[in-house]
Amino acid sequence: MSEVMVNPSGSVPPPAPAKPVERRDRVIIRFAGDSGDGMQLTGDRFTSASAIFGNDVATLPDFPAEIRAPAGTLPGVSAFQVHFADHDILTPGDAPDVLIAMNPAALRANLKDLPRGAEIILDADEFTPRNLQRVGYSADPRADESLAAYTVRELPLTTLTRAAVADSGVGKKDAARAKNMFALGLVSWLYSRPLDTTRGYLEKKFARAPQILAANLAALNAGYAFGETTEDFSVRYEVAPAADFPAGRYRNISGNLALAYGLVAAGRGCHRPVFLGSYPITPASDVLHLLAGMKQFGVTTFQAEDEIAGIGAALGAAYGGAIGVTTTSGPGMALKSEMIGLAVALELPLVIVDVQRGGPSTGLPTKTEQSDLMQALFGRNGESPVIVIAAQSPSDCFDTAIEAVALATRTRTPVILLSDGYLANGTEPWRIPAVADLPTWDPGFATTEQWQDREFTPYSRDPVSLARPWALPGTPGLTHRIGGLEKADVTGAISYDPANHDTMVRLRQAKVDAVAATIPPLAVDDPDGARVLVLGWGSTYGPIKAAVQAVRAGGQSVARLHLRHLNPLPRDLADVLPRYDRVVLPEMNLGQLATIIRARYLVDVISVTQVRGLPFTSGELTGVLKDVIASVD
Amino acid sequence: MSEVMVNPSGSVPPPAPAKPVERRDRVIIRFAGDSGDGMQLTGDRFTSASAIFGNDVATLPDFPAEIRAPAGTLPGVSAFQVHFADHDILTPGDAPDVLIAMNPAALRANLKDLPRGAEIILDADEFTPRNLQRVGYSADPRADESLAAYTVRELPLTTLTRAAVADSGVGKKDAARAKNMFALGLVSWLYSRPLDTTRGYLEKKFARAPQILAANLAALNAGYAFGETTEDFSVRYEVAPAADFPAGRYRNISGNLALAYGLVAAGRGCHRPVFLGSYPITPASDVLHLLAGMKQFGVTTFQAEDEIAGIGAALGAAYGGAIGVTTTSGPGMALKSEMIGLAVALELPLVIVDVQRGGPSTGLPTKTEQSDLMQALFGRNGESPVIVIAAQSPSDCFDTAIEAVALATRTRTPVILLSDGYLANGTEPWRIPAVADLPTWDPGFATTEQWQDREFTPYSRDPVSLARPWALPGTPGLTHRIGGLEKADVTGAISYDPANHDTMVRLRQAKVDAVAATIPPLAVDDPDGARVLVLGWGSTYGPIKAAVQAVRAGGQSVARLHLRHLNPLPRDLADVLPRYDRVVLPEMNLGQLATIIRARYLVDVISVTQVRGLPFTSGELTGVLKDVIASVD
Amino acid sequence: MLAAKDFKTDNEVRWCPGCGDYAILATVQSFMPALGIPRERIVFISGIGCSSRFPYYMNTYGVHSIHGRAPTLATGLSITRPDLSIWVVTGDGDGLSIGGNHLIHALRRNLNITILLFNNRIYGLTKGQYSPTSELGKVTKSTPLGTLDRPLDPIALALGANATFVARALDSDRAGLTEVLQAAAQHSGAALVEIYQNCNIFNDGAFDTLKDSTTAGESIIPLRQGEPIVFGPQGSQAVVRAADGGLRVAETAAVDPAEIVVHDAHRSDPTQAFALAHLADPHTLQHTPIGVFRSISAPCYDDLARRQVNDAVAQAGFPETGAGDDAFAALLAGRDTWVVD
Amino acid sequence: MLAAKDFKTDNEVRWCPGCGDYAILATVQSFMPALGIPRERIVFISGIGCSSRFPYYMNTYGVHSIHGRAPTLATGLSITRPDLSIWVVTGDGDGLSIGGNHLIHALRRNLNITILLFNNRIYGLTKGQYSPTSELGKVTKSTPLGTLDRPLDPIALALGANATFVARALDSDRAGLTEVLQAAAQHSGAALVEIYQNCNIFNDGAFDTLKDSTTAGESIIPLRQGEPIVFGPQGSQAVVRAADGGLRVAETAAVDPAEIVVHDAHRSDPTQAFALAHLADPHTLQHTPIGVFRSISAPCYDDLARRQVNDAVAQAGFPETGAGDDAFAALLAGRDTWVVD
Ligand SMILES: Cc1ncc(C[n+]2csc(CCOP(=O)(O)OP(=O)(O)O)c2C)c(N)n1
Ligand SMILES: Cc1ncc(C[n+]2csc(CCOP(=O)(O)OP(=O)(O)O)c2C)c(N)n1
Ligand code: SF4
Ligand code: SF4
Ligand SMILES: [Mg+2]
Ligand SMILES: [Mg+2]
Repeated sequence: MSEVMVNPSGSVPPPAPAKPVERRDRVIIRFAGDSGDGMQLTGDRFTSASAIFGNDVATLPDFPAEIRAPAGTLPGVSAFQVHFADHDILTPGDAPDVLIAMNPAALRANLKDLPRGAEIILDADEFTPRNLQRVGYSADPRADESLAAYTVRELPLTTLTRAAVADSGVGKKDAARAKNMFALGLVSWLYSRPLDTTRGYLEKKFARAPQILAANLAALNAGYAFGETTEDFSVRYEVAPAADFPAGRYRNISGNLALAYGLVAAGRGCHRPVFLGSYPITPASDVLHLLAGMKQFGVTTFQAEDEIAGIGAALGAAYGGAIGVTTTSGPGMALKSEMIGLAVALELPLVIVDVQRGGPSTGLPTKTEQSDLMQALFGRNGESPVIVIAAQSPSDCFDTAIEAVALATRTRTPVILLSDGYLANGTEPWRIPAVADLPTWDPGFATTEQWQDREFTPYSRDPVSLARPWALPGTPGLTHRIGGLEKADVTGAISYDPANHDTMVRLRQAKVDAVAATIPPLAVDDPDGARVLVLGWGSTYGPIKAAVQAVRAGGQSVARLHLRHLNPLPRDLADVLPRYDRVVLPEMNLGQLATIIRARYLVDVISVTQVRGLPFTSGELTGVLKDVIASVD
Repeated sequence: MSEVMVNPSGSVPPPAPAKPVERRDRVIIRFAGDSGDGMQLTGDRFTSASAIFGNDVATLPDFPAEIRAPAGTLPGVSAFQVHFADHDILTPGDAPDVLIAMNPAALRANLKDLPRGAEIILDADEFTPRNLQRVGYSADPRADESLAAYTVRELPLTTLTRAAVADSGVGKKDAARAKNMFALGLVSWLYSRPLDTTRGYLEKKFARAPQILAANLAALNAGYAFGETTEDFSVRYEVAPAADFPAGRYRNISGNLALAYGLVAAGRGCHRPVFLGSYPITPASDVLHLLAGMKQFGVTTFQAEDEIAGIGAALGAAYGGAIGVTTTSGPGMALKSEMIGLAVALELPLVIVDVQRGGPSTGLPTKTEQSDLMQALFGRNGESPVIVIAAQSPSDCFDTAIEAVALATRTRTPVILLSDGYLANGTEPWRIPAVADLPTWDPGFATTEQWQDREFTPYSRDPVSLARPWALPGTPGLTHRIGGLEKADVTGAISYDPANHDTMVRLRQAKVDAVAATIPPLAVDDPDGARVLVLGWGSTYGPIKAAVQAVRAGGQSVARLHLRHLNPLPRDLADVLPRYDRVVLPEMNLGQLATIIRARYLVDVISVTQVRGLPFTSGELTGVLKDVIASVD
Repeated sequence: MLAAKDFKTDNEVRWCPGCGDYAILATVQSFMPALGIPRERIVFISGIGCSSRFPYYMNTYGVHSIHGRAPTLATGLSITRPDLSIWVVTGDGDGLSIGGNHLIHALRRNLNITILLFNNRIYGLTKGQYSPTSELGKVTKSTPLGTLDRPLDPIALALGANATFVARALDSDRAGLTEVLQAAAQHSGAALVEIYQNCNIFNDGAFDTLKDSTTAGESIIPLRQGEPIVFGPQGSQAVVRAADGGLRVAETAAVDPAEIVVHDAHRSDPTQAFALAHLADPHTLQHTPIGVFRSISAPCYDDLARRQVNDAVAQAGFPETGAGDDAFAALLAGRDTWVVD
Repeated sequence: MLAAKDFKTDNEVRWCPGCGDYAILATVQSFMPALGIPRERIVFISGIGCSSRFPYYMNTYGVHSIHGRAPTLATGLSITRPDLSIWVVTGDGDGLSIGGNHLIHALRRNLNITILLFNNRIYGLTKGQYSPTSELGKVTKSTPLGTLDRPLDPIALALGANATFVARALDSDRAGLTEVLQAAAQHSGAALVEIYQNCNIFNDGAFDTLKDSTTAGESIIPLRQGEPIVFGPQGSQAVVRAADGGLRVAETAAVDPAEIVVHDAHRSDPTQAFALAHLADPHTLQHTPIGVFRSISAPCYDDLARRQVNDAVAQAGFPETGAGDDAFAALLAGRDTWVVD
């Protein structure tokens, strides 16, 4: 361990680095520590700085299901991976180039993901015999061969931080808690990241706690200075801003935030208030929290007594003419089944957001999965078709939310929007749309005038969309009764007539199928006439696209198609699929969309599945694609 | 109208009929009247008499969703169709040969189902202008050409009954209420049915109301005598006992009753008490009612506060070592989704009975449908495989119930048993099994002894079935904790490990798939190497088999295969399907099993669907099969 | 001015002849004009059950939803549509068995809705199973040897959930029911009205004690705001405070008139209303209070929720004018942005 | 003889350091040996929430079920397994929000189970949303401008549902909690024990008033069977009956000792227990009664259910001996049979 000089002042680090700078086109860093170590914040700040610097970024937070698992234990490890690059990237990266391990637990939990040659920065202060033993290390891994394959930087982070913040006046505990900022400063130096956005962030956050602010700023600066000064680091790196972004103003955004924004935009789009009826559940709760803070945009949020009440209230609000939305995750989705069925029978617009997580049952609440597709399609009694669409990236949640509301209001049919834990919490840069460019439409309520010459028939239909009239209570002349019993075609009166039931079942299906006619033509990404098509949906977008790029970079051809519309499927899919010798379909489930595609098109889809609660790595997909390509050659 | 002599005495009708007797091989009678007219009872008694007489019988009750719709209205019509024959029949018949219409509503509601030449017996007393107008007859159908295609017998049934029961001492209202017995007596004469079982039945039922008994007996006898005497009927018919029944003691049985018996037999089979946790819902409620009356066989029934509590209690009981069962229908099934997911995660035996009805939502509560298959397979969050089996006929519910319990206890996995409204209420003769021949098995609980040398691992597995140990609370040494979070393989401890999750998801799937190895080889009914296979599941068994017989009777070949196991599918299905040029799959839904078969085997199944809330007629299926056969010729 | 007949629909009423639901329907229809609200601004929302068919027979807006969940739809509607008069119709099974949780939460939130709970102490629509209000030991289709569950009293439960308006009425008592409906409709917040309703098919005569003129007087304790609680022939019986603070019934003649409890539904402590509820014998219906048990004023969830939103909207201006688009643009941009040219 | 440590499991306890759940766990573990029941005959069943992780830490049988549904599993188990001691652990969200209906029905059925409801007035596991017991106006993640729902009081709700045993205790008060656990365990039938529990991450200090030695004396009203209800320093405060029959707090010195209400949890009328529950101010926790509010004896659903079955079995003899096979054969045959040879 080298002696170091710490610069505890809040001054800006020397602008011209004294050490040589090497260029990298992309870097993957994983911050890992105790749940209480602030790793999510650290990662988030590093990401922001990188994004503002102009890199493309993608992130993967990975935190325990416990609120605060006991310090220093394996289950208590919280990690945040950020991938930043000078070019368009699509995933948070397969394997970290650098691991920041704030304690032995963080090292142990993450080591298996590190490729040989990776760099490890660890807090040596935490490698006490007790801590090591707590996570099952019988011997200090630093002492044996365990870490031989890596470049290890052992730094007394806690000691260094304490020293750095000594003057700030905070107590011992708060001093130690600033060590994430020391680490952030150090890594910022190492990758030539600016510190100013983080400083601004801290100033705002701790505006009312000047001592803690001082400590955090001191730690941040000290970390930066430490990098510059210590002999541990002989070189620093630089990742140039990405050039391939379309012009515009950007921000970094998570899927849940984009979803919340999208719902607000949709309410604005059709001039209706948004009503969210929801019950907290990981990883969907943040949408509730975020929308609860957007009341100024006419959004009402209602935390219901359970999931059924949440969707019931949303349906009641939709009946009254609001944009009724409910948000949940898998188990909550199961509880909503019966009410979704009612919405199908009532033929009212309703948006159901399922932020999927690992299942079955309570499963893996904080992990990601795509395993609710079948539930979304079929999880109700009777023939109960709904529209199902899926977002493909964090920022895409914005557009998908708008589309979900538009489809629901136009067809007067429930729409299920599938997101997942990875999209919800992962982030990426987003080109902020101009508000004036956002879509607007008319919800087209039934009016007294339209019906003044004839009896109102709540189950008559638009000839093209097959949508029924949406007649709001309060509209004179249109009083009517609807319910979950089968209804007579056109009049909506209760009907037990056999032929009518058959007609109505097929009409509801036809109405959903008719949406296919409104889906834009598929844009297959196939620059050079490949023989293998890789098909995807939802959050596999990034890993698949990255794998396709890797395959192409290797000189091979592969086509790519990502589906947003899962029910109904796009009409031209029937034309696309037969063009290829092989269709590969990676999913984070046991092959749910593959089942649908096989059934529908009788194509012998190669279903590639993993259910690890984590996104595919682009590396594994690259391997799979290469194998399939080889098999057709 | 002829003058008639009514014989009000309780004496047996003349044994040797004075009128000529014609032979018929099969007859279909539909009794139709007001909900309050006792048509279900009348039909049931006629069926019993026919069955005891030795005919094969099949029945289709069809009653309104309302408890008592206002008398004389179309929605208030209750009907009961019985098909009886001198040979093996499979359905309640496509179209009635005879309609007994107790009022204009019954006539109007049922006329459309009558083939030309059918006989109509109607209560002329009820054809008042007011009653006619009430059901929308602007003119008396007896007066215009409406009934020209039929043989109509207009009888003053009410008057005749009143006269017949005049001496019994009952009031006017009770007198008129006996007219169903008059009609039964008349039809019994017409088809040469014995009256004694009905007499016995009435004597038991009205043991404590001697006047009502007298009235009913008088009406019954009078109806019989009336047939013999009146000139309206010049001929009577006879349907000989069926010869093609295997030897044994028989009874008539409905699906719900057979299901209840099957559950009792299963409890006996593995020497465990049966616990039913249920919430009333049509058409499943009778299983609850029936089992509530079988406490002497160690059965406990618990009417819960809702469907979730019903299945939750069943799961709790299963955890404690009872045979946990829950019964419901579509909407209740939707509510149980989340708890089924827990049972999947806990890996405990549980039997979930879904007596399907018309959907979506509340749908058509009293009608039949097969539209919950997808919900059974996929209606839960995450990858949540369960075993799914379906009963094919009323009496088959007995065997299916036993198999469901056996599979659940052996695999420690939830089993969904699909029945439907048609099976539940329909009846057929059942060869009563000898109790000694019923299967028995050992539930194989984990014991202290088995584990005395090692730590108990609740998620270790049987190498063949992959079932985990079923360790009951109360067993010393095996204390353990289970739950809905993902569990570590073998130990069952909570595990968030990615690779473990993937392993466990696949293990649960493999365990269910492993059941396929225990399914007996498929018995395809294909006597002469047909090119077309008709595949079925559930209650389409009867109509399909009848259609196949009709096709073969017409000299054409068609193969038939009926599936009981829907998840997993039998292994040899993969061999069977490719042998045929065409596979036809009729379903009372929009093609749910067809989707699965297509996905699994990439066979271009011809999906034949109807969603009318009624079984297929064998006639329509015969037509479909002939068309398909023609297309391959 | 509307009349009762204006609230009738073309739908044929499909309850069993003689069902108590008819009487309730007639009373509600004849009460409706007094509301002074146009038909199109009235909404009836129900669950599933015989009682829940009610909306089909009201010429207003109506939703026949799913079993037990009517209060949830009413919640969303009441929060977003203050211009409507929202009525929930439920049964003892719908509202207290499967839907018990939604009921208590709607009550504690004090939403602007009126809940009519038709209590026939049986499941009618599913043909005669017992319900949470069925008396102990009742023999029904699902309990051939008698029920084992101690019944719930909807009044006591509602008070336990801190409901602001709780009342009870009888299907056949048109005047009394109308009075209670009136009070419930005037109440700001959630009102629960339990209506004893005869199911003449599966539980006939369940409330005969309260209807038969020879027994009604001694069985019913009429609750009249501000009046001493006396009942029976010539007010021969009275409700007085027991030594232990509870309530008991005594001969009016035998007690000091000052001891007779004066009914006050407006007191904020629900204890007295709770005590009144417990005077009734669930088995014999002896001493069943009829009328308004509790009626207090408290803020309504929906009013407060709208106020939060409206205040926020007023500050930001969105979206009717379009003026909020700047604010929305600022929201979308958030804190950290960068520009790519 | 078992000791507290025998009830510890190998599972690492994963609550936040400082969480009140630790104290409850320690108390329960040390209380368990007093039950005198072997570990394998004890079952803990929970729903979902921080509190619901409890079973993992008890070396007994245990099920961590799904959100709000623990009472349903306990119901099936208690009916079929009278030999077990069944404990339900739930939270204010799990037990009163999503699971409110199962809770009231389990209580009214009076099943032989003990329900521990950890009330931290917040959703812990999902990171800080308000719960049905959160005080009005509370700012949480889902209510940035404050909650609008009037809170539920689990004690009042349970009494409204006719619960036979209702008590309240404090996480940090080992002796008091132990005493209440003891009473609950001895109670035949369903016992609800509300335990105020500090969530030091999302609702820290929620019960400090009741714990801080400077305020506890004046805030807590200890309930002791058969004793006059006095509290505060030297019993300076007392609970007396108000003129209107309700309860109020008075200076002990200023009232006639005979006026002071004597606590009797055994009275069959729940009114007094209900009145006690309403002494507490939900916002400030002033005058919070702690101890057993109600404890009455009533038949238990599960006992009655088993009796119905056992009586029927005893008459018919089935299935252990096989003697019942004749009866079963008769059942299968029914009334109308015929023979085909
Ligand atoms: C989810 C669900 N479960 C069960 C049913 C069946 N069901 C319909 S109404 C009803 C009970 C009705 O009782 P109640 O609410 O008292 O109404 P009543 O018919 O007595 O007026 C039941 C169990 C259903 N329709 N949906
Ligand atoms: C069906 C379902 N809905 C929602 C959730 C998410 N969830 C888990 S625990 C919880 C609330 C926990 O609150 P509480 O019962 O008070 O327990 P605490 O964590 O405070 O101990 C919620 C909403 C879930 N797991 N399942
Ligand atoms: S079953 Fe009972 S409650 Fe239902 S309509 Fe008939 S009488 Fe009324
Ligand atoms: S979040 Fe709160 S309740 Fe949950 S473990 Fe942490 S301190 Fe305890
Ligand atoms: Mg009822
Ligand atoms: Mg809580």
